[in-house]
Amino acid sequence: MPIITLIEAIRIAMDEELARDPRVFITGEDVGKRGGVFRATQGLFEKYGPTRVVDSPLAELSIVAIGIGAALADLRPICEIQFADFIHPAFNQIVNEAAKMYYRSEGQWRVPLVIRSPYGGGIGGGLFHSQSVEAFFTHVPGLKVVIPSTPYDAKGLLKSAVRDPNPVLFFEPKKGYRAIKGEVPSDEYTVPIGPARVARQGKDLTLFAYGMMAYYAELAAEQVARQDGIDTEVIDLRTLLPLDKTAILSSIQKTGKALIVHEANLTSGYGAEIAAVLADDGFHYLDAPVKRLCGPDVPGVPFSHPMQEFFMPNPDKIAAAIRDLAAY
Amino acid sequence: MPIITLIEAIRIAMDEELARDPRVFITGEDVGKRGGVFRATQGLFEKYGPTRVVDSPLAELSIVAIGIGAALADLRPICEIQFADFIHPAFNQIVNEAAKMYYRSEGQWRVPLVIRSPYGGGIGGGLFHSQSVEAFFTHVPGLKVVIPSTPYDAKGLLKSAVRDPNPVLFFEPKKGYRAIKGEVPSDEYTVPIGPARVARQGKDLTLFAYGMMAYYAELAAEQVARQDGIDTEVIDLRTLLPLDKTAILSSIQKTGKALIVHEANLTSGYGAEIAAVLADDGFHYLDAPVKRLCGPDVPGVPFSHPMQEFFMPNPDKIAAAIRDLAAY
Amino acid sequence: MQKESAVARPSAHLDADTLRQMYWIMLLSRRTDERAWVLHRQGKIAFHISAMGHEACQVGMAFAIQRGVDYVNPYYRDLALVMALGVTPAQFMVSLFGKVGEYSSGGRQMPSHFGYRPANIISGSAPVATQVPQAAGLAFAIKYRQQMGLVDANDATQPRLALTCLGEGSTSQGEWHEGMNWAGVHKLPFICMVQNNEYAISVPIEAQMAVSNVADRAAAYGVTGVVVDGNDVLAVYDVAKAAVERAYTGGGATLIEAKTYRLTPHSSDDDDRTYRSREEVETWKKKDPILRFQNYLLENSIMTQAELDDADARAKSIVDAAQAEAESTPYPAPEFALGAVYAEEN
Amino acid sequence: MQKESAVARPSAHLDADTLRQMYWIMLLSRRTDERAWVLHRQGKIAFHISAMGHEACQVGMAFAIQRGVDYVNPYYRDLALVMALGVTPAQFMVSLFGKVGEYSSGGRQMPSHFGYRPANIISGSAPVATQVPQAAGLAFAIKYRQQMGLVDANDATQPRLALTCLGEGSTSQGEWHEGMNWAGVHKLPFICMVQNNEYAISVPIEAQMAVSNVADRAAAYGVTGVVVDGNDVLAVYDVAKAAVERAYTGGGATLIEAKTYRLTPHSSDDDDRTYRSREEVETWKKKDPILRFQNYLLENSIMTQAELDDADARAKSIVDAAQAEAESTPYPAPEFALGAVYAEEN
Ligand SMILES: Cc1ncc(C[n+]2csc(CCOP(=O)(O)OP(=O)(O)O)c2C)c(N)n1
Ligand SMILES: Cc1ncc(C[n+]2csc(CCOP(=O)(O)OP(=O)(O)O)c2C)c(N)n1
Ligand SMILES: [Mg+2]
Ligand SMILES: [Mg+2]
Repeated sequence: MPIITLIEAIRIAMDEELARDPRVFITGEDVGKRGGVFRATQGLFEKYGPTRVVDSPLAELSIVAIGIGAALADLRPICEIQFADFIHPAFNQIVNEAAKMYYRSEGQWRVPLVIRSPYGGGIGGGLFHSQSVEAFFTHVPGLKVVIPSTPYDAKGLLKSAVRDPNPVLFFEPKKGYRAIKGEVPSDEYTVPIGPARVARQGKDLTLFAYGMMAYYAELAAEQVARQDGIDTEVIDLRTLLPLDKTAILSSIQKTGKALIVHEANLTSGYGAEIAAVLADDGFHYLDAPVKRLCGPDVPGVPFSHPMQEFFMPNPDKIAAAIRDLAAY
Repeated sequence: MPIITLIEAIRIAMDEELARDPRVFITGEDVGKRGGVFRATQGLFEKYGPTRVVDSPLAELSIVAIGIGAALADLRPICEIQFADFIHPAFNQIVNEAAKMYYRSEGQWRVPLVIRSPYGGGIGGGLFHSQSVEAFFTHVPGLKVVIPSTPYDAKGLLKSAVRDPNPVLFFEPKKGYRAIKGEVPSDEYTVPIGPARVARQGKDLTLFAYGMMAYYAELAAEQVARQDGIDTEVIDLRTLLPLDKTAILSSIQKTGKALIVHEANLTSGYGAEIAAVLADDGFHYLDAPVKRLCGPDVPGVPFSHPMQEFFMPNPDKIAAAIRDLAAY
Repeated sequence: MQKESAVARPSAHLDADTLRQMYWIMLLSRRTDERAWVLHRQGKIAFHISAMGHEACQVGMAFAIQRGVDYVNPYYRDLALVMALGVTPAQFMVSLFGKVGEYSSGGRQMPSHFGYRPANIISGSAPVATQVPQAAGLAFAIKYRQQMGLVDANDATQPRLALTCLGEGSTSQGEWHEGMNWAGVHKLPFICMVQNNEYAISVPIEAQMAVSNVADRAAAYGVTGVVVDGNDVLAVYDVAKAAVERAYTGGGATLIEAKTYRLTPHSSDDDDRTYRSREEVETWKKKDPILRFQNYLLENSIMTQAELDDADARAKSIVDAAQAEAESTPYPAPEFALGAVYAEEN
Repeated sequence: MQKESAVARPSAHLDADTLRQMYWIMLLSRRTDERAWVLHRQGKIAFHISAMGHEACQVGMAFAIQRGVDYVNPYYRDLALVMALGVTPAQFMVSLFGKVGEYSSGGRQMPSHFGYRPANIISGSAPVATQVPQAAGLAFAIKYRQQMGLVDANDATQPRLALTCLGEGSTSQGEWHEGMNWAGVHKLPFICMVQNNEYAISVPIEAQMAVSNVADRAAAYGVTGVVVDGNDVLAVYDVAKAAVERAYTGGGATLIEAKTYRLTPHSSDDDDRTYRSREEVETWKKKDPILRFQNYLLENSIMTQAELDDADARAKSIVDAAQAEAESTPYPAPEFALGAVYAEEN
């Protein structure tokens, strides 16, 4: 199987879906000739032309709303928001409109829409090119929220997202675009939206993560296994909404200890929901406090390198948190 | 002390602040001659004139952005968003702008802004006049989020909000506007933003709530005290961000059992953060799973009466949850 | 206007039957609307928002499109519009009560949050102007399908335009700007009708915008802008028909501003006496679009007074029946609140 | 244009000293900007976004306002503008490196996210157009203070207008629409300068809007709209001065569209060869606003070639020194990330 990067997997998924279904089209800023500022759509404009790969005006709410309208008309739009930090102007369209359309029309109207967006820090982007925005959307029933951490999952989940009859937010860890590589079959396959993935089996404690932090979590788990003999189970959540409660609970039943990692700031982050599930349904399995290792509660990831590194969780910080929890 | 309604307390707070400081002004849709669709600003246009009580165009992001600009210029705007459901168009201005201005300018620029908005269900408003949106904002450092449940607190906290040098989101339980009454001194006083309030002392379990649900929580606590001899402590959080961790932990230390109630749907709601704090710092005090009684995970509060009542937590449902937890 | 040539006035080609149908929809909407106010006063329903005064612009517009086929994203005031597209008084009445089987949302939404797939009426929400860029998206999809050869551009059984309506106040929203801009850039088969009734709840148009006509804003988007007397159903039909032709033939989008007035408070929650003088309201009552169309029909011998009276009696009995049906319909089961969150199949 | 009367051309009244100052700022911005590209090629800095090509419109605008007093909400391309307001090459260089004491954000923000309270430059973010309605808010506050009698409308030590800039692509945002609308409705002392360089990163203006001039959009807001050659610093000064007078005297807001071109890729992350032909870029290089102003200064004997050369040498040494200072400045402490989340005192 060829080894490719995360972003190549994403591009291939779009290419295959464009080829498969004439209803699929892409819109967003600079997705055309420029191939996207991260090059996720590179070559697709040349291959599919300006009808199907459409440079949008510089206006996110309309990118999403055009997508909603087109989805209502039974097309299959893939909307790119250039950075997750710029999704906020579209918040109303996502939360009040896309998420609620099916429910509010008692299923008469549906919105099979994909919104792709690179998220996360560690790339020198400062407060406005580093945001992790997932928790805003995991509070919104009617949406699905997906964050892949491997090229295999990225391709398979994105293809599932395009085929899903609901609005799917697909956040891509931009720091991993080229850093994360993995085997990806050239054949057609999909990865279902919903189930979490046991990225590493373990018995001492469970580490819950997603996106770039899931990648780091595996590295950290290997490190503590090697250096300290700690056997960490790593759950890559992959689909944040709907949440795979079963996976969470069956892991905690085994390990009794939980560490949750995300880049977004701690308070009211997605980790809180995992912790809340553990504190209720998982209460009896818990042998230790539920720990969260997250970005600090500041307004964003600072630009200046030392501050950025201070902000970001990384394999070393995760390993340290694993050690602390294992020693508990 | 006069007994007044929640909305009267809010109106009086604005009146007093307008009288106190010429930099204070109000803007929003229909706040002028109409006195607000809920009448929160009734009489203020007549008293302070069109310069200080300004009907805005029908455009929420600009209501907030004008507020931000005016606050940067050292005025003290009070912006009204007619229903919390309509705050989403302003999400970008609140999250990327107001919340981050102080941090991103290293304290050079500040945004002393109040955004008032009625929130919550149970008033026949359906999906778009019933929303509880607090959790979107409690994830945003740089903001303060306040939700009063008594007229006394409403007046005192709103006055503090107007005097606070930071952007404060002030959500008002609209179902309680006229239903909730209480004693409010005619003299000048403020209630500090930050500390939670022990609404009822108790020893068997702790109920965490805010806004309308804090009001219901007290009713439910009285009911179970009378009927079942269960002694519930009720913590009215009042300030959701920053969170009063000390109050949470000292109560759980005493009672060992926690029930969290909010109207917003469960997943990734504000209750998750409370549960997460309990599952970590409060772990050793816990004698039972941390329970959440929240709106179901559906896109909104339905209009039709039976469905609305099914959605909404109320004193009876809360009492039932208290009994279950107490029996644990 | 009577003097203009028939070429310039598509309404001159409307046959008497169609004119009577137009009148009938306006009347039926009005009578349904009036009954809703009565039900509210009786405490039987909690909320109503009215189309009274806006019937001419809505019906004139509706009759210019391929009804039930072209996409329509209405706003809450569009009762006469959706009735022209096939929503019945009984359906609307059930929505007022939030009863089981409610046609638009199963009772989940407040009344007048229209939506009805059989007539290609997109489900609407409350936040104003959100429907505008969505309608542009629907128009985009129409053009996309044609460009991809998935449909024939002249196939009248397929949607060939997207129409959306909103009030003048709602054009202050960024959503409106962004939707109009797409419509202009992509020359979309799109019509935006602004029903300018001079107020957004209590906020008068001077506090809303600094232009004399909302249609002046068309210049910002490279689309055709046109102002019309919104209380003259045939004048509206004329400009609407031109806009529809433009849309069908690749001529791009149109912004129609219909000047009108609401004859009631904003909604049953409103008291308009705080912000509108009674004289102003009375002046506009004299311009009631239904009376005006009645006069036209009488003067041009398209309907007799007896026929008008008969129509009124029919409308009343339909509304009576609708109310009875709604009142006797049960409420939905509480747990119905849990359904239809996610679509299962694509 | 030389033939127009001095009355119509405020720039005709500019004294030689001021003209030399204007040139100096343009030059200093350019040299700083060029050095930033070098630093990026050398791998010393991670990111730069350029004002090259835009200097004339920025400096012509800046010199028309009360610099350091009037409120300014710039955008990321406004290096020459903020330099005209007092930001130094050394300050900017420190921001390129994200070093300690960085003037705008303490190193928290990427470079070119300008903000500097001593010069009344509001801190900017990355999401485009957010600054526009904020600037309208600042202008609103100015008018409010005057109406409340808190300041004198003629007091030149107080802000008397708010100026904001953005690119033509950014006018597609709802934020822009809503800000312009407030400026129109309240007749605010507000200037919006659109620096139209024909592209939003790779997206050409035809895919962005269906109007010939961004200034055509002024008609939608009841404000004055004006188009100017953005590469002619004096022409810009002229229209800017008129807009400033309008703002200072209660005449309301102005939308200035300055037609220009960026001489570099969008930013150091961009490769513009995918979307701009080399011929097009070369054509515009010949219209370089700095060369053009040099010619003017020489032709009108305001500066000699020797003086121009001398200015260049001075600029180079200032930029050298700025770079040295920035390179020798330490990084901030990591924990500095935790500070300044909430203001403590009001
Ligand atoms: C985003 C949003 N903000 C506020 C409201 C509350 N609201 C409902 S209708 C309305 C006035 C609308 O005025 P206009 O657009 O002129 O339409 P009209 O009702 O006059 O037909 C307002 C403020 C809303 N529905 N949506
Ligand atoms: C809301 C938002 N979306 C996307 C971006 C990414 N972005 C940065 S600059 C830019 C293009 C801006 O073009 P224009 O407004 O014409 O200004 P120019 O850079 O050409 O001066 C884009 C898309 C952004 N900064 N903010
Ligand atoms: Mg109106
Ligand atoms: Mg540009």
